[in-house]
Amino acid sequence: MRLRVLFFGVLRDRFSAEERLEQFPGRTVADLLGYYRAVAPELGTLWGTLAVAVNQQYAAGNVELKQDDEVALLPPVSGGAPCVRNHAG
Amino acid sequence: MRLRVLFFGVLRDRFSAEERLEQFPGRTVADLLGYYRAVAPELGTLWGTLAVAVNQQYAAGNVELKQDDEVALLPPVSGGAPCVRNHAG
Amino acid sequence: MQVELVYNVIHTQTITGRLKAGEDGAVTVFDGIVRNNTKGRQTLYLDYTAHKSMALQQMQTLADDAVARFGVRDVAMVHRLGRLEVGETSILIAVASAHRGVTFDACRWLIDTLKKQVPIWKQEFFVDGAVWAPGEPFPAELQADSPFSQR
Amino acid sequence: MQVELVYNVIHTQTITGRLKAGEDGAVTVFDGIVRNNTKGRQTLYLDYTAHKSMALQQMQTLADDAVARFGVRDVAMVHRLGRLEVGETSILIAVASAHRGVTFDACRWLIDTLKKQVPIWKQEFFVDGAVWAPGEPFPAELQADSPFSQR
Repeated sequence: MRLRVLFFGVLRDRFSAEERLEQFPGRTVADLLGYYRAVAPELGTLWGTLAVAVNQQYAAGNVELKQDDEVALLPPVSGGAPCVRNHAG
Repeated sequence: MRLRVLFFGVLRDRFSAEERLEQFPGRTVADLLGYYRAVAPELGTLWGTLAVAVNQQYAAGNVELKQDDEVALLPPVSGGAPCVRNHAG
Repeated sequence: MQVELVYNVIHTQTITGRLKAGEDGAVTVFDGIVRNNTKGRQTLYLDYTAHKSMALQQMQTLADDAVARFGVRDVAMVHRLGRLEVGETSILIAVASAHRGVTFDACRWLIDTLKKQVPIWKQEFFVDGAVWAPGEPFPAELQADSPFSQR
Repeated sequence: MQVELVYNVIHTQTITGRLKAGEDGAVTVFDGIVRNNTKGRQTLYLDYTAHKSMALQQMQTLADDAVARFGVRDVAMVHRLGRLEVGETSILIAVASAHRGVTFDACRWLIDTLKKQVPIWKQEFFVDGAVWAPGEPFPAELQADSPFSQR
């Protein structure tokens, strides 16, 4: 199936902002994550921390993808106030 | 002894803002409260809710007064944000 | 540390702008404003009076205590006195620090404590008369005839 | 309810001024600002990017939830994107209501929740390079391969 895939945050260092995937061989969100993990295994543990949004909604691994879905790969977010992770603030 | 007595809040409806007490017959903060309570018994339960400041410091009933002290009679305070007493806010 | 009693409009942005420093990551601001009603009774305006020298001392002590207790970097606390119209700011408290948690905690502690012990009083004017706001009871240790206050 | 992503300077006073209504007695404001350092490393500037359509939807949902959960009257939430200098506001959250307790609670809940789930990312530029801020781990139910997320 055909998908529009968006990459954000640190993924932009490895992928372009947007990619059109003409022939995605899988079926679910988990399949898509596996597909890109195989493309960039060097990102290591980052793959286990991602969220995925399908058409702007957070989606679990077992969600089924449909033709022309927009799928966004989201690293842990860091908007808001500039606090470091391991602080009380 | 001679005292400068200041009145605030709802006490201003009954007393002037400032009063010079030339010959106060008592000794302590509690004596002074008793003196004014006798002057205006119609204020009723208000007398039991007051705080007293001697020279800008909160003072308990047993604090001894000295010549020329500034003594302020303070009803419950209501500064800050305009919230009513019996609300969560 | 800006601690003031003023008779004119409180300019939030000026105060918070002056407060911020490079190492701050968070500012929490409490803005207390004159409501258009009290228990459904329509407010025309308010009049705030204070025991000014004492109120300033108390506010300065609270600001110092907030820095010591919560470890925040700086505090601004400005209370307005005199006649205030509906919608105007009566008090502004701003707390700046590197991290946000303590700025929320300190800001809330400051307004809660100010309302109990800083000698400022509010008279409310309605279409049909005026009343002194009842106020919050003093903490027992501040009350003159409290059995707990035998210091 | 003002919920926005902007590329220019956030004007606190304009936003809070627009937010206030006659029945409000309290506004609590959280102002998140760009610090001059992260763990002691000197920051030159930041660059914020977002999944914009999704971030706006999420922020709107959070604002609606805050009103429902805390019973506050209104919320404004504005996040800035693009390049920000030290001392500039990256996020402003303002909550207005008749009473102050809920404005503190709602404001804090909004910034805490935004930081965990609104898709915005920050790249930090230092004198000696740039890094993507590590971010907060997603709540388990939002993570794609979490065992808790089998919805």
